[in-house]
Amino acid sequence: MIFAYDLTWILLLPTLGGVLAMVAPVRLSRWLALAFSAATLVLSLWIFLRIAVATGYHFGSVTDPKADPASIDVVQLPWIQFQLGSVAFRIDYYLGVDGLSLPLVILNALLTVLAVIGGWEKPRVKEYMALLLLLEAGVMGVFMALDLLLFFLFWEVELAPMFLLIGIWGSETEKHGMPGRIYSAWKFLLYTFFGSIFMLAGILLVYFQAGQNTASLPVLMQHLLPASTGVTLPLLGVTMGSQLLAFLLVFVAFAVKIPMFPLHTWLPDAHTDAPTEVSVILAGVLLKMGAYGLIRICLGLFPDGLQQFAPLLVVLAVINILYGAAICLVQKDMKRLVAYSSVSHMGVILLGVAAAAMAIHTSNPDVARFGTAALMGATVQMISHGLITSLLFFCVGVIYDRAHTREIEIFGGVAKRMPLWATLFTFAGLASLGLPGLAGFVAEYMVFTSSYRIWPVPTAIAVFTMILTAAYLLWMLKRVLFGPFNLRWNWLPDASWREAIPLVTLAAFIVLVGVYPGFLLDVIVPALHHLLPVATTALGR
Amino acid sequence: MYGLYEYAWLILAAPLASFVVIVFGTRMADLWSRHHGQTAQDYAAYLREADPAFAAWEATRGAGGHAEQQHAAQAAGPAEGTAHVGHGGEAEHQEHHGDPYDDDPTVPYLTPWAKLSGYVGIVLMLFACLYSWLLLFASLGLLPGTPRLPEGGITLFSYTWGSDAAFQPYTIAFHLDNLALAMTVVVTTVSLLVQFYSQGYMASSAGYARFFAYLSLFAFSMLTIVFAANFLVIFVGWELVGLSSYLLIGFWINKRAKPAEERPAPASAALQAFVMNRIGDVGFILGIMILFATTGTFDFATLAGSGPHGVAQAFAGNQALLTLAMILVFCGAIGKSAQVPLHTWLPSAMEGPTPVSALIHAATMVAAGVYMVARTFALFSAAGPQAFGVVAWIGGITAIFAATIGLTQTDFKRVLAFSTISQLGYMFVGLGVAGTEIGPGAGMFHLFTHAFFKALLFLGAGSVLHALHHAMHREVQDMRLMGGLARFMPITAATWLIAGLSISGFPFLSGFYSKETLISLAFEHGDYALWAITLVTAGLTAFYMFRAFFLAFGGKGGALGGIWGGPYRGEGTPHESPVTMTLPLVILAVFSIFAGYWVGFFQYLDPHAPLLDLGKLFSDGLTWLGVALSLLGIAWAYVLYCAVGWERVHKVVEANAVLRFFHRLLLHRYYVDTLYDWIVRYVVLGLCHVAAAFDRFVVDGVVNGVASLVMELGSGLRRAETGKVQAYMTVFFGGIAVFAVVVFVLATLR
Amino acid sequence: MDLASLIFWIIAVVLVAAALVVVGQRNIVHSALALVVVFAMASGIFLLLNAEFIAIVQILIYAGAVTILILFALMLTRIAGQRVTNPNARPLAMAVALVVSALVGLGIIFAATVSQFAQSAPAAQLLQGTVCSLPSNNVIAIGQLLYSPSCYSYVLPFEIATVVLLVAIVGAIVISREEE
Amino acid sequence: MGLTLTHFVVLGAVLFCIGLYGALTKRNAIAILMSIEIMLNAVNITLIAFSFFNHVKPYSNLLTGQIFAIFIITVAAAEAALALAMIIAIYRKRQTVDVGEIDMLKW
Repeated sequence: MIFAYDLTWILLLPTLGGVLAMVAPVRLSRWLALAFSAATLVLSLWIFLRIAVATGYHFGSVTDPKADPASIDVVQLPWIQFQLGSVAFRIDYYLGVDGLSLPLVILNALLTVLAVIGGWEKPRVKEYMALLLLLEAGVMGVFMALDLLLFFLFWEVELAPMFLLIGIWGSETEKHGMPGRIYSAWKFLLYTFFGSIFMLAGILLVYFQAGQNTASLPVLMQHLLPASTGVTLPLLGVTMGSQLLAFLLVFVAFAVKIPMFPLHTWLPDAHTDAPTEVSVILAGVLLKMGAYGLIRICLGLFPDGLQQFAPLLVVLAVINILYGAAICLVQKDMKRLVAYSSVSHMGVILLGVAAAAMAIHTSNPDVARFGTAALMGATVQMISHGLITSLLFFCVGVIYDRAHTREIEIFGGVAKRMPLWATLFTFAGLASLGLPGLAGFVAEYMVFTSSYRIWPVPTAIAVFTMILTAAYLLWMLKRVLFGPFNLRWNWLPDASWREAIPLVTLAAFIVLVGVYPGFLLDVIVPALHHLLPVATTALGR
Repeated sequence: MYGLYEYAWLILAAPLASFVVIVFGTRMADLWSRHHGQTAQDYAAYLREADPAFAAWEATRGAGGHAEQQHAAQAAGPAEGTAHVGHGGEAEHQEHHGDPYDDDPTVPYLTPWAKLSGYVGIVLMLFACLYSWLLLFASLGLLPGTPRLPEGGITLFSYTWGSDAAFQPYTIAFHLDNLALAMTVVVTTVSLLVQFYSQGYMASSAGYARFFAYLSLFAFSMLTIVFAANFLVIFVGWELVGLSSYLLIGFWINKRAKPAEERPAPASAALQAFVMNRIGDVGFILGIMILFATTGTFDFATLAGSGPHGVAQAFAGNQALLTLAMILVFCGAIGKSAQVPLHTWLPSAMEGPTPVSALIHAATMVAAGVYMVARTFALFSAAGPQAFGVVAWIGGITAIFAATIGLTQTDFKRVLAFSTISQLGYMFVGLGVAGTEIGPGAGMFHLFTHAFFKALLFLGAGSVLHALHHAMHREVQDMRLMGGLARFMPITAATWLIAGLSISGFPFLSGFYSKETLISLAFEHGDYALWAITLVTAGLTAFYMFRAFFLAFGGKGGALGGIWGGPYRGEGTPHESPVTMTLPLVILAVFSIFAGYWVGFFQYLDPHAPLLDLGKLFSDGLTWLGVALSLLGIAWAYVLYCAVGWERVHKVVEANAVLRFFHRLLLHRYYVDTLYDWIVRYVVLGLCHVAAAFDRFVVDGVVNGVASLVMELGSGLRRAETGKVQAYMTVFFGGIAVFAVVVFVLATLR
Repeated sequence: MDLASLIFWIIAVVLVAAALVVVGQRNIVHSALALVVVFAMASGIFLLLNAEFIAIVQILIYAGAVTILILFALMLTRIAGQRVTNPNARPLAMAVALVVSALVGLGIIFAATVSQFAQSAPAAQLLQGTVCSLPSNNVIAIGQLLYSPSCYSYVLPFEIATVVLLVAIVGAIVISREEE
Repeated sequence: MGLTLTHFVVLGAVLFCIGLYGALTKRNAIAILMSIEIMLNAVNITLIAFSFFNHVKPYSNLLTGQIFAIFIITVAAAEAALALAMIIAIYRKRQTVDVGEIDMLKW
């Protein structure tokens, strides 16, 4: 029975909550949304605790057939099966969580709860809550799906609520002759669709080339596509390894979502025009979908393709990191600045993955160890960026709700009137610039120090982002919070308790991950070890 | 066995605990009581009385100038306080639309919670200080029943970032040895004295609790560096002291820039400090990356060891790379210790409260670079001689560079800032020229003595500024508005004189031992150019220190030929500071005199190093050459500023073209700040603008271009949709006809 | 040439001529009158094909009812001072229409005469065959086909057609009713 | 030679063409309606002719063609009524029956 699995309920609870929030009266609808999102969070935490207790904090990998069943949580039921001539088709209802996806599931549940609290006083609150919860369900599906076609389904499901959330509650600033919310919503939708087309083609290519009559990720990982023999592209006449081709097709979708350099311009627009809580979800979990797909699917299914592409990937990563940071330095809008800082920070993930890609088939144990560490750093960066950028967006949202502007220059010395908010905003900025003891440092330090062994020159160049990051974040903080007080803002009240809840919660998590990353790393590591099967022995000593 | 030492982590934990207690406990209570307690009304009443501008402003708000009436009550009790007794530069304020209470917010009285914050910080720091002194005595073998520390030190505690094997290098580990202990003593002692002193200095500051929280955070971060067992932890501490420095420089968050005095706003100075440090840190982390990539470990002991992960073995045959790595690591020290290309942040950092300047920007944090080089001394030794060469030469150049700038500055604190930069240069010379047989002792010895007398100089300066602030009701740092202060504040003047003599290398004071040792080391090392530089710098140091002393405390016509007192050029009547401020001065003066008599210092740090040979020091003619140069500097300062008077000196300089040129050059700090400003504004930001434009017009332009192309195509094609049914019908039947023709043709052909 | 052929050719020529008048006349009332001729001649063709019932229906509905309707509509939509009441489209459009309709017509004729489809055996037999005998009066047969309640009849479509007619009547009233 | 199905089919085709031409070129909506009636008649002729000449087993002797013609006439009558009503309604609104001016069916 499908309802007997807790993973089903992780999908169902937000969906149900969304529907109920939609039909319930307004006053009840917020509480319903809060209750259902909180229930989802509790359920995901319960899964976490159950596995942790049952196995003594040893999390498995869902793609590993030899994994201890207690260390993962999987549900697999047949869903769609049909035969069309010689073509057999099969899609399974195949969900699973392991050390790689569970933190992201929890992060998603947490951020949704915070977003519900943050959006408590939105206009048209019923629809808002409903869409937020449906969005949560879609993203949950992406993180849990283990059937590629199911993955694709959820990848698309998430789009609709996001499109509406940006399009309805977004900002009215005119862009290209239409309200910004419309422009940005369409841009977001079209970009993602653009990627999705390629991803579907790639998934179908894998499905038919592998000939396993299933799109199940663990099965396909046992039957990788040939790396050397390949397909000849029609019209172009170019022959390439079918694994590389499939990788490139699927990668386009992830590159859009991450977002990677030439495909990133939807992000600043979407962030600037989305309402605060939607920006939070967008930066906190939607970008992670791309990174998660890159690690789970590209690294798992196309190791050779990824390796062949790695030299280009590392170049793109460095461009992402430095280019994003350089653009931040001249932004006039706080939210846009944070958005571009996301571009920069997500580049770190690309760098880590590019380093890990070189460690896949290496016979050099050194390279293998450093590659593993870089991949772990990249994974931690997913979580820490989710926490930190969400905090930054919440902070910007607080001032935007009061002042109705996010322009950096017209503030000044606001810390005087809003000490609590200023403290948290500064905290967020410092976390984002990679201050030790906070989450961002752990990830960036691991990625930079490890990937240097594999990509010395690109990493050495990328490290200069440390200067730029510090410069743009602190410069923004200086212009907004410190310096001569602009009397115009004398009326500003400090953050209210309701606004402070998300801020403080996220700050606490950031400190926790920064000071003792072990509790997170120990969860993630086994899944990554399965992806990089080279035996990793102790580094150093 | 090492029970007493094992608990040394308490020294680290104490400031962290006080930070947490203040931030989440007493400061919260302080804020809350000021917002909601009885004080809120008192406070508004006080403001109305103290400053007519506030009352006027409140009246306009009451008249409904703003829609946000409900916030009016809050305006009366803002968090950081609003009142400020007086402020300079009225005209400058008129240009801005800010409120007039920005500069240095004061409160009528401190709440009990604020006071409690201070006591928490001081008590916990007192504990840390006493404990570190206890450990110091124990490690010297003076404590019966407790053994000395083993040569490699002991690990206090450690945990890895993850239980997986891959995380083993990523270990947070703290480690205690003699080097760390010597530094700990300096840090905790100066911290304690500065915190004690701050009770008086910050007595009316609105951010009293916040200040103590930051000081505790700083002490914790600095001790993290000190106890670091590997590059990861030292980098953590490195960044955290950067953070506390940032927070403390920008402590007066709303204070304005003072263009007339070339003083930036504290917020800008803080930003500059952090970013400048980050530039050095990039080099630092690049060096760490090279070391880690080659050896696979961050651990100092492992790196220095002879195992497969030690640099000796890992870099075998590739010493050039190790040299490069160490030079890059030294970049971190350049940034943190304000050495030459990255020195501009330290003078700006003087915008922070003076106790902060004493603690962070003179005694401890800026010396972290020196400490770090000392800590990694074995790695520098393993690298090529160029590594030490770079250290020594950067130090030497910085020493004379900053000393020359110090000659002309008129800002009291800024003279001390350049003096600090110059002295840090000395320390690097000491590290660079020492060689493996002496070890890091020489540089660290100067760090040790310098910490006390430089802290004293700054705290004395703070005492002066405090007095002048009360006398003139505005912030005065310009020495031209001082003079003859020795009459008003004898304790400050006397202790300052001791410190000044000490830093000038006056015989038998602590500075004499550490500095003359350095200079003679440079000579022995055969680096005669460096030796000459350090020698000249010693003379310059003596000159500008006494220039400052005579300008501030003495003057033409004072007692003792102008040394003690003279004409006071400011307004009002300054008074000696309260005992909370003078007591630390006296204690530090004692240290400034006697710290140099620890002759076993070199050996304490490195058991293989020789004792400091006092006999050789006294008998060596070169030593006395240095002393003579210093005395010459002092004498020359006396001639110019006590016998001639600064106004006439100034006239002479202005009259002579060559002197005027050099005076301008030095006064504007060789225009390095201007150059950096230009680079940032036009090169860096220019490139960023180019990137942003590229993003907007090329990357996004292509996307939008494709979109509008499709749109154009669509709107072109929709012209086909005429709305005329007949047209549709024509096309429909035309299609049928064409289809029919095609079918027939195909059928016929078949 | 037998009598049937003679009648066929006379009717066909008149029919085509009347149709051309309908299309070509610039006065729309003349067109409408020519349309009556078209309907009547078509009815003659139906008689020739032994479809007496349809021929009668044709006269009743088309020549009678529909023509009257058209004439009423013409009356109601007259535009004062307009001399050319049945204007043509622009010459280019007319040329295109000519080509298109000629192609369609030629296509049908080609298909029915010389194309391979017309040459195939059953089609050739059908197309080239002569008149076969049917019961001269097939009204009864049609009646049985339309109304008999057996399984092989058109009762249901017939009933639907009546509903369609009803809807059309109501719809026509609703649409053309003047708004208050 | 007697009459064959071809005669009637060709007659129907010619008539259809004329109707089509009229429907494509006339600008008066009523004239278009009349042209369409011609086309419907052409189709009726073809249908009845097929019904008459159909002696190919097993479809011979069936009156299906005639039945179809009846339905076509029925629908044509309904169509004429509705179309004319619409033309009148449009005329009331826009004072024209020129289809060139009735071009609301676009974007």
